[in-house]
Amino acid sequence: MINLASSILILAGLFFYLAGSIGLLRLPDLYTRLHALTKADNLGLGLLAAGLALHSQHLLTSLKLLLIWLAVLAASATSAHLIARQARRQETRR
Amino acid sequence: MTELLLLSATGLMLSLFLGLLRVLLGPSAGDRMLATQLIGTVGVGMLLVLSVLLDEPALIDVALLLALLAAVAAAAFTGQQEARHD
Amino acid sequence: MARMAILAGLWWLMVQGRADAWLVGVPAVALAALASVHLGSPALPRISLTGLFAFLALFLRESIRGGIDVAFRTLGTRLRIEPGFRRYRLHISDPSARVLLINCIGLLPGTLAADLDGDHAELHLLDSSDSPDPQLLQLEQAVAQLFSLRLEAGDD
Amino acid sequence: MNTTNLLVFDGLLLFSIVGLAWASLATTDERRSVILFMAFGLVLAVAWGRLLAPDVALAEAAIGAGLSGALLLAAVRKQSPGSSHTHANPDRNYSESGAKVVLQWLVTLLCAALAGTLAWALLHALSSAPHDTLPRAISDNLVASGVSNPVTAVLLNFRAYDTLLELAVLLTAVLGIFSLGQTTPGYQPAGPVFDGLVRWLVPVLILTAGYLLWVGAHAPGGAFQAGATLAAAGVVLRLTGRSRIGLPDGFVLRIIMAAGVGVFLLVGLTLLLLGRPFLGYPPAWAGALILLIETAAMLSIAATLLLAFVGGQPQSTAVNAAANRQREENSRC
Repeated sequence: MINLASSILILAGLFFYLAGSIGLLRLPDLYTRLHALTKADNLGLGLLAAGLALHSQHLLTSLKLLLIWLAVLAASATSAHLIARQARRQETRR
Repeated sequence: MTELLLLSATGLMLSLFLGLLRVLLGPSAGDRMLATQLIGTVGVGMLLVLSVLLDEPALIDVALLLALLAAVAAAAFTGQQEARHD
Repeated sequence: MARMAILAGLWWLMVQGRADAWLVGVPAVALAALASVHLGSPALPRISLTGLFAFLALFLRESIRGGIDVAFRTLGTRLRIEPGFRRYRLHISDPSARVLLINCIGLLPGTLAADLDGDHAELHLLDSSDSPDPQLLQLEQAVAQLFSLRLEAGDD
Repeated sequence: MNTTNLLVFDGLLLFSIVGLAWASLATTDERRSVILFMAFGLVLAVAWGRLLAPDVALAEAAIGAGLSGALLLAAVRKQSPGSSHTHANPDRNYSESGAKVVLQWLVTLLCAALAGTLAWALLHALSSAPHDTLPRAISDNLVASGVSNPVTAVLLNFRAYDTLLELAVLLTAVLGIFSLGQTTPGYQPAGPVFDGLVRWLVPVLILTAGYLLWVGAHAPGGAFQAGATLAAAGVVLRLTGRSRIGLPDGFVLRIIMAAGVGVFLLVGLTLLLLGRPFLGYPPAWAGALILLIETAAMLSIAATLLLAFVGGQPQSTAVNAAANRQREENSRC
């Protein structure tokens, strides 16, 4: 049962990772690509980490995986904003 | 489970590969940087999968460090830009 | 004190609960706390516990929705996007709450904060025909509840 | 775990590494090249993880993916804006003489010859000697080393000489950096969102450095990785325009710079006085001594890397105070 749940989570995570990468290639400009990066990829990592956390069955390891996800989440949300802001400022200055 | 992890490792690699194309294509520095962020996120996921697959718990620490230092790299990129343009 | 406890908790997680690690852990936690104070982080804001759970629930639900939304917009045979910019007046002025808000906006479906200019956020929308206001207001309410703040009335 | 199942994974990984390395070298735009190099570092860290070398993976993640990217970006920034245009057009010189073409071919041939020799040597070494004698020697003596991580045992016990000399090299490097004179003023004060990142990232980086230092005794980690992580915290601080980046002033800074070599030597000499071989730790004390040396080494390494990023001798206290006041005024506006 746990195995099934964790497999589903891992596969779902993989799906969002791939969707994010495809979005990065298909979307037309920097801002829209940032949407793909922040949303799809972070969800991908979240689901993947959740799946592996279920699989590991050590509470502390699971919590550490959660910690890593939170770190990536906070860091990438912030850097997405910073990259967008910088692009926006260069644009409006021109 | 092993097959599933193998599949996801390869799938993640494919995802990284697609991100790589965006790093190479650009066109702007911001595009390359955001694709590098993607490679960081994919790399973290990959290391987590590998840590289970290869039974090497230390790779979780590598993933943690990679996550933190990717943030430093992005900060260095935007910080440098701010100083240049303000 | 509270930040010491949080950092100590983080340390405990990192070392996976091994007791002999406190030899290095105590100075590391103390240094980290010192750095955090020196960085001028405000004394931890009054976080309400119910607010925290409400916020987490909203956050999880919205980030899943956001991921699904962007995935299906890009995976179709035709891209279903109509990008555009929009200004949004923030109803929260507390600085740390604002930072959290800006970061969370990027995880909401279809929105991304591109700049902050006084009380206005410059938003980038994946689909500018949708109005993001209701979901943003919902997010602001959750953040305000988390920090025990009240939303400021805006004339927008 | 049968490793051939990862063949597709490995192939793509290999291809990415070579592709990124090539792209980063082939581009003429410095900033693009640096970003490609950062991506290269990230992929390389994964590759070291795949090769089951987490020690190297940690070092690569800290130094290759984070620090050297920041360092190179700072270097690009320091170049005067016009300088990249002056040498951006080298084609004219190239077309002037056939000598350049001959030279290019010669260099290519030499590189190919070198690569061939290396490959031959590797094949030879792999096929001839029973190559597990060294690992066996290490694992046989691991109990006496005071630590249970073989990499740390080699670096700080069995081959402690090498590590001591490496630290001495770092000390020499930092002397070179000092000779560059005072640092230029740092970056502009950052916006609130960037500041929000720094407020949690710096304490977490400090904690992580402590963790890597501690974990090095029995699992991958150690002074080099910890020092790099600590330095990354300082780099982030400098990027926000703070002039105080955790580096102390003057005398204390010099002590920290020399601490790695100093403590190492002190331990070695004390042991010599006690009638033991130089750096031949008594097994009962080995663990504690190694932790002591590693702590000092971590601080020196962090200071060295950070000074490399700053690119010179930190400004004196008076200047710092003035800059701080300036910053506060700016943030009040």
